[in-house]
Amino acid sequence: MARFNALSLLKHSLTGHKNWPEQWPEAQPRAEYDVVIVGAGGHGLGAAYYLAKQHGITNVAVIDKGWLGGGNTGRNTTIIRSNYLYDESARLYDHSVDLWEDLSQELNYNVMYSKRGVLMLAHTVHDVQSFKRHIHSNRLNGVDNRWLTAGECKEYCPPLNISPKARYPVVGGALQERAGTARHDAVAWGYARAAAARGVDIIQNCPVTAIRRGPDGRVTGVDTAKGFIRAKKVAVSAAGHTSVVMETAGVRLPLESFPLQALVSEPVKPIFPCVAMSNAVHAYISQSDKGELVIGSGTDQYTSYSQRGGLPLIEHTIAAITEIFPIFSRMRMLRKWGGIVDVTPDRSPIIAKTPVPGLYVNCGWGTGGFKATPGSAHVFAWTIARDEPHPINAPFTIERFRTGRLIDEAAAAAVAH
Amino acid sequence: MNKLVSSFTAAPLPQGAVARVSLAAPVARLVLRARGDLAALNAALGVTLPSVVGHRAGAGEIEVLCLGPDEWMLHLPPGQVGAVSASCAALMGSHPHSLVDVSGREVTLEIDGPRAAELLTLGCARDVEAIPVGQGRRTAFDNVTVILWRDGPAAFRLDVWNSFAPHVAGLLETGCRELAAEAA
Amino acid sequence: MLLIHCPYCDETLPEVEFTYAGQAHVVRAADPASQSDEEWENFLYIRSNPKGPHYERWRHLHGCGRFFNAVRDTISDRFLTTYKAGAPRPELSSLLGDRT
Amino acid sequence: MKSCRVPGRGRVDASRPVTFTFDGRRYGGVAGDTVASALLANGVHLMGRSFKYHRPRGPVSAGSEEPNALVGTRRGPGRFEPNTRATVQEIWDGLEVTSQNRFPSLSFDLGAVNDAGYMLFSAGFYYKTFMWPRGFWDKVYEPFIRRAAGLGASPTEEDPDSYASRNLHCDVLIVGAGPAGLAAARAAAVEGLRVVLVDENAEAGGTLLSEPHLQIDGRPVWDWLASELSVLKALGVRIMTRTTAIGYYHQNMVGLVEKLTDHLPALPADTPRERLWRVRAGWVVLAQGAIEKPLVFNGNDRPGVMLAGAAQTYLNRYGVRVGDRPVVLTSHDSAWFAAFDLQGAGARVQAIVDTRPSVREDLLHEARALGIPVKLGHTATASSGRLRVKSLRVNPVQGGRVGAPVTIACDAVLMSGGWTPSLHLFSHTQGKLAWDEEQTTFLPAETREDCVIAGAGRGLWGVQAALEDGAARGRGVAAALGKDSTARAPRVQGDRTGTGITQIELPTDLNAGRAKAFVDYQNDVTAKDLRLAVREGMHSIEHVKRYTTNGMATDQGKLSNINGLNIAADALGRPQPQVGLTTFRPPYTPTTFGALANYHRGDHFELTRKTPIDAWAEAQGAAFEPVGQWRRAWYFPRPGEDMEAAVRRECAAVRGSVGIFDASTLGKIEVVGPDAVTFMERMYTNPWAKLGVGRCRYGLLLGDDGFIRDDGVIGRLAPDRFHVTTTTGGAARVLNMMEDYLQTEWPDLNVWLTSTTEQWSTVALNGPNAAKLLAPLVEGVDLTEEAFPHMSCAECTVAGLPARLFRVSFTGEIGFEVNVPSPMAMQLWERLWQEGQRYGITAYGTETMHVLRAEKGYIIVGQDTDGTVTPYDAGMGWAVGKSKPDFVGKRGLARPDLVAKNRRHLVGLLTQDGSRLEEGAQIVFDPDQPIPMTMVGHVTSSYHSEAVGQPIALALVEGGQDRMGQTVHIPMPDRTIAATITGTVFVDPENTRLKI
Ligand SMILES: Cc1cc2nc3c(=O)[nH]c(=O)nc-3n(C[C@H](O)[C@H](O)[C@H](O)COP(=O)(O)OP(=O)(O)OC[C@H]3O[C@@H](n4cnc5c(N)ncnc54)[C@H](O)[C@@H]3O)c2cc1C
Ligand SMILES: NC(=O)c1ccc[n+]([C@@H]2O[C@H](COP(=O)([O-])OP(=O)(O)OC[C@H]3O[C@@H](n4cnc5c(N)ncnc54)[C@H](O)[C@@H]3O)[C@@H](O)[C@H]2O)c1
Ligand SMILES: Cc1cc2nc3c(=O)[nH]c(=O)nc-3n(C[C@H](O)[C@H](O)[C@H](O)COP(=O)(O)O)c2cc1C
Ligand SMILES: [Zn+2]
Repeated sequence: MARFNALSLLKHSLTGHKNWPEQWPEAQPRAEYDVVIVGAGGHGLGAAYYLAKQHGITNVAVIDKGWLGGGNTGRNTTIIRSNYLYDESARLYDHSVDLWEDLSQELNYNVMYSKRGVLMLAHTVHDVQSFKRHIHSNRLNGVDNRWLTAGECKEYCPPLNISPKARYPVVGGALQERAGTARHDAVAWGYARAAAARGVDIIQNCPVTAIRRGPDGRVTGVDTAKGFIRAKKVAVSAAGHTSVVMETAGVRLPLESFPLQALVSEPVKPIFPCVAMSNAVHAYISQSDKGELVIGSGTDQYTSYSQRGGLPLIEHTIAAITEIFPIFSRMRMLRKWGGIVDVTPDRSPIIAKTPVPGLYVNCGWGTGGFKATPGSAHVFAWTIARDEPHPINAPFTIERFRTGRLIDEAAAAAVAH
Repeated sequence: MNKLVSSFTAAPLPQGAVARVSLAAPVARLVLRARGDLAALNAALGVTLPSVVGHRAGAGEIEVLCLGPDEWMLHLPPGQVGAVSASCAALMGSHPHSLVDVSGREVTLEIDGPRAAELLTLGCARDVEAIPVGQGRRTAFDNVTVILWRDGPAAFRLDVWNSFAPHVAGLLETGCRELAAEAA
Repeated sequence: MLLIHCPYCDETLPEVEFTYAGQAHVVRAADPASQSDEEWENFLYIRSNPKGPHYERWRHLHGCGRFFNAVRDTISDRFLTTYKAGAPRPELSSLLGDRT
Repeated sequence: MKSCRVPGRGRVDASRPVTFTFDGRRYGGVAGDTVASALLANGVHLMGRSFKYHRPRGPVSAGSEEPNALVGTRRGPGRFEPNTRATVQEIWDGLEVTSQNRFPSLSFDLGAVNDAGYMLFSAGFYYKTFMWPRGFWDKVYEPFIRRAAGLGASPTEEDPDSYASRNLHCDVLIVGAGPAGLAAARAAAVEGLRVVLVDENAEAGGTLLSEPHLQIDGRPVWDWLASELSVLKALGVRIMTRTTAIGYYHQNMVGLVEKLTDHLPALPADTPRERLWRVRAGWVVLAQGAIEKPLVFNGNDRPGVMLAGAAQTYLNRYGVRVGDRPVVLTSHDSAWFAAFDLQGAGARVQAIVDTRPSVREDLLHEARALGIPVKLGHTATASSGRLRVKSLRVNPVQGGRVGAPVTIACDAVLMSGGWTPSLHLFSHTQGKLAWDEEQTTFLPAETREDCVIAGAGRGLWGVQAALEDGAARGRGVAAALGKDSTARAPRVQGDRTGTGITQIELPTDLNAGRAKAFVDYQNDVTAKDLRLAVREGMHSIEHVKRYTTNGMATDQGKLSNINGLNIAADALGRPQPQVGLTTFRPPYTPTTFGALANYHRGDHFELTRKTPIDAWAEAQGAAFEPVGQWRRAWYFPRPGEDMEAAVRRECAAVRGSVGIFDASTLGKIEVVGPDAVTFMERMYTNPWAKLGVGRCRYGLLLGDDGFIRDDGVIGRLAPDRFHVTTTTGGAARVLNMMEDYLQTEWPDLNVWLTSTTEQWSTVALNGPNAAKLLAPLVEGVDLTEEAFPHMSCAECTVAGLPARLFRVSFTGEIGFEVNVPSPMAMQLWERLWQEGQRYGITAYGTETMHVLRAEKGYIIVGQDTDGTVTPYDAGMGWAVGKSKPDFVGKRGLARPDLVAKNRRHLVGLLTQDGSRLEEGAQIVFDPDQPIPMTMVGHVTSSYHSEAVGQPIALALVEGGQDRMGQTVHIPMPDRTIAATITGTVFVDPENTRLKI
């Protein structure tokens, strides 16, 4: 892998950038792999990278129906944080944040992890109770998260309206300083490049149409638009499409797929220093390094694979943003888009073996799996390689829905992203 | 925005040349639920319950709107509630139904003027013009459930629960002012 | 914003009058006590989530208040049909027409 | 100042001068001008700076597709907006315009050093660097990158303007009022079809406004246009100008934004700045026209280089000659007409440079006749001029070889690379595109929506063709709606049609690797960047877009997408249809947040529900708290009291004498019918069959997963009638859940549900004197322990008002809830208040209610439970009817984890040092363990208790019910607090105080 650094950039600029190598080759499928990963999002590409790097398994293909990173990895609002309530979640997401810290160097690709702080706004007594519960739990779990008064919130995030007369007055907030954002596309590209450099095949524009199983029930490979590909193990991280893919192996999951919309404003000079989230009104906002305000919305009410989304939801999201940040009323929306997110009943992911031998699944990230990309990919690779979960993902089983042992972050606090 | 808080004192409402909003006089309201053969209930009420959602019927001072396949809203003079309730109650054994007095639950706003229908488009996503005169619908006005009665081409009534009325009236007031400015 | 035909009101109306109510024809067993943990898990959580025609429920919340069933294509979001609760589940072939 | 206004040309009103400022300097324009046309009329081309390299830029277009001429506009305090397209903003007296993304000034900008470092800042350069030294990212690199962000500056003040919205239903919506749209409107406006015609421009007409030489039906085009518009109005067509169709949503819902005041010198009263229209149309006709493509060559971005069609529009519509000595550079016939028009308006066109080796004879003929030099088979390889183009370097191309250059001095370059249909809204429908090899462009193909495309939007050339196509589409749509339309298109004279070829970057004799041939002007994406992206493995057009940011600027690729595609396809060696376009998404042009939020601001952002007592509480100075949509009186501070003091006093008053509380927000559902009891048995955990008429019972509602969802007291008013109460926040949810089970699972039950939340307002009286106060006012019930014991209910008269009286207590004191019809609630309240004076009656709020109930161990669903708590966890196994065959949640409760040992149980906590715990604080058994600690629960409720004499708390603790008396620890940041586990009832466990 050709190194990326300032010197190489300078060197190439002298030759008109004519000699940069491809970041990943356009691979065609081979007949057989040790592991086939379905879905070249951050999670799938990351798992391939860690399989190769940490488990020495390099005969791996990552197969995507479209272009790599074109799923939710390429369309999310990039909020990264780990201040989750339950021990299981805190461990998983904090593991991920640990990996984020060094990801650019690890991959030799600047993913621009920006620790600008995530501020979650409290508007009611109930919010305060819930956020304090998170803060105390995080502290005892070694996860940073602290309480700010309304005044401190304003100081941290000057565009904030903290008038007590607001319909949803800000009464305080929970701040995780090491939280922030990253360049979403760079995460997919960085993992793809680093995985490809270790021998992983990345096969794009190749929908997986079925998972095949042998007479003993074990997976034997995948049917794809480019033919059958034999595989000793198949790992699915197809986000919104997971149910569709898993159904072909006879595995039914507790998932529903919903459209989730996001939007950006026209770019402006730096005005918004952090990430702010208000679950009470469903508004998530940060400013990208290019200058757009990046704004997240809620899911549409019905399941869908259409990536289209409705206007009323956008109206509501924008109303929420202008309610909390009234100075943005004259800003303009530049573009809105949608992704398809797979949601579990407890809003926590599944990273696990399945009842089918040789078949693994990483799904159910709903509206908030970008932040988990490195951590989840890392433990998923472990699970695939060793055929047993890493201690961090051991609680995120499929069985929990049968026993009732949910990891119900949603019920605990109605917190998204 | 505090105007209609207790909802029962007629507050000044917008009076524009093109659309007006006013508070209707109090009326008794009963929600009737029943299914199957309605003949006995019709007889007890003295009015034939319409069976198509959105259709209305009236007899004497009773006005009925069919809200759902087994649901009707009755408007009647407050003095008649006792008698109507009693005659229905007598049928409970033979004709199971539910009659609930909700007279105090909501208020009625009257909306008229040449651009009354357009005023309603501020909050109604459905095609208001398409509701035939003499019919009514339960619908949503800016996400608030309301019952909309169409009394004439440019005359409507809107039943709104008390606590939602200030919001609805506030939007209508804004709309009246906008329409007046547009017409000017 | 979708347009939805309410089979009770017999009108096609904007989505804002309706609420989505999940997959249809998920039957709650007559005798839940007889259900295994797996069966109860299926009832509570396991959903078909298809890409394509989906049997689902809606409620005409701001209208007649009825829950009803629908078949909607989750790729296009188009409704193939809506029908009253309790009505038999329409065959897909009858909805999609002859595609040969 | 130099004037480039051409007398007698254009539709602007020369007799109405308008003055505005640009970067503080005053300029004159005339009514009808945009900022761009007015500045151009003053000879000013330099209007902006590009994003990355800060290159000086002028307008390249005359419409909403403009990427370069973005400015800030201001109208006094609070009314500033960045990134306004100068080509769209109309001028008015006093408008303040400022340039952006420059320091210290537009003509001298320090940021332009980036331009010098051009070779370093190649596509995606930031992914390759800024990684070392490791610690520099946070401190040095990122702050540096972030400072470079953005174009204009964000507004910093609250917006004083208002915004509006309406819904609109029509049979036919036509987007675009050019010839195609006008003709479609005429054809569709038959037999009462409701037709709406919208155009983003200040006036309808589209291209017709730029083609004054035409004759239609024998009349000068503008006369025809005026009369056609009045005919359409007379036919009932709703014509909306300054109205942009921003997005095409499901099932023919189209969002429009109408600009109402941005063009006015004075703001009219009661008029919103913008209005969002949600249009639902039976059919949609997209007649959006086509957008001209720039040519991609080294130096194609200097001020003065603009689209030929734009120059024509500036001349013919605004009466402005954009250059005295223009060069026309084209690969398409249409630019020749621009050359002719400018020449005819007094310009001296220096040359028409066409990349094609041959062109139509009539064009050559006319050029010759007008004395315009022509260079066929030429390329452009460079331009010069810093703040305005000074010359164009052109070379002949023969057999693919670029010959010797000549330099043509000029003051404008008018370019055309051909046209591309406006596919944006069509693409929003997820409609399929088809590649048209002849025009080398995508054309609209299939869509699932009821939508047709007319005119230039589907690749048709010429006004006649547009009119005919519009009329045909209009007739088709009318036919689809069951109407017969016979409208025919009028005849056009003087129509100028043309063809052309598509170019990728123009061939050059210079080092292509160093060329600044821009594809996306605003984002400074060059052809070289696109090729680099492909070379680096970005083989999907979506990757190319994201790696280079091509098409991601505020024009959303209107000018750059098709050029970008052609270049990428060339680099990939694949045909364009295999490469494909990136997705167009809403909005069509950037849309203000204000319009999208419209009415939902301030009080209307989310409505606030208030009870009939609310005004009284407000008058008393109550503090309020939001609960769901409601606002409730939180506490009633007296002068000088803080919350704690007020609550302490209110608590004492209730326990000491009597308190009055507004409980009107409680949800209420009337359950009526012969099967009412069966229904209640199935919904709630509790048994109901044996509950006598006139009695009430606490009910617990679970989900089918076994977890607590809601609770409330339920009274049986008659064998077949229950008065159910729910939590304030749960009312709608519970009713929905009940309807769901009733309609879906048990449709055979003869029972009906009616919400009576707002029928009844509820006034609660609690305290040892409650019965004494109330008894004299009650008729029909004897308020004695024997006749009306705790948990009784009755219909009666209170203070002369019809009432439903419940004897219940959420405080542990003798308690009554008096329900009266809402209109009478204030009357009741005032009477009780007056009668209560002799007992020192005290109004209390939700906080006191919370304290008093916690002292009795009553839970608040949502505070002491959180969606993971079962009745057994909450210590309420007593409320579960174990012998019932089924109820909602029964099976769920039997799942393995819900019957597991060591679940978290609700218990009481008393701190050993008497300090008050913080709600949400976490609990551990072993305080000395390292982090991460093993947590075993958390504090759910915590208050100072006047009655207990120390703070009390409720908490969920692992196995808590088996740990009575044990010590747990609550580690806080500064210290660890020890607490003893107790039962949940802190006051009067025997309930002696409930007795009258
Ligand atoms: C609008 C939006 C905002 C969000 N905001 C945030 C946020 O702020 N913070 C956060 O942490 N998370 C956020 N998320 C969630 C986050 O984006 C996802 O959880 C995460 O990116 C999932 O990554 P993934 O790799 O699992 O899935 P994806 O990136 O979606 O990758 C799955 C891949 O599988 C491929 N695939 C599917 N089916 C097949 C098939 N049959 N054959 C082959 N390939 C297939 C898809 O093409 C896709 O590329 C947001 C999501 C959206 C949509
Ligand atoms: N086929 C071609 O490539 C081509 C190229 C250039 C010009 N033309 C000429 O264009 C004319 C065709 O007329 P036409 O009616 O098809 O197009 P037109 O350009 O005359 O009219 C389209 C109108 O739609 C408006 N519009 C576009 N998007 C909009 C939106 N989202 N919301 C509101 N308004 C919007 C435009 O501002 C314009 O006023 C003929 O004169 C033809 O010669 C054709
Ligand atoms: C964090 C983030 C920032 C974005 N910024 C821009 C932007 O500045 N301009 C733009 O046109 N699109 C921007 N997009 C949106 C993408 O163009 C695109 O809409 C998104 O990746 C979804 O892909 P699709 O619209 O092609 O389906 C951004 C997306 C994300 C996730
Ligand atoms: Zn209905």
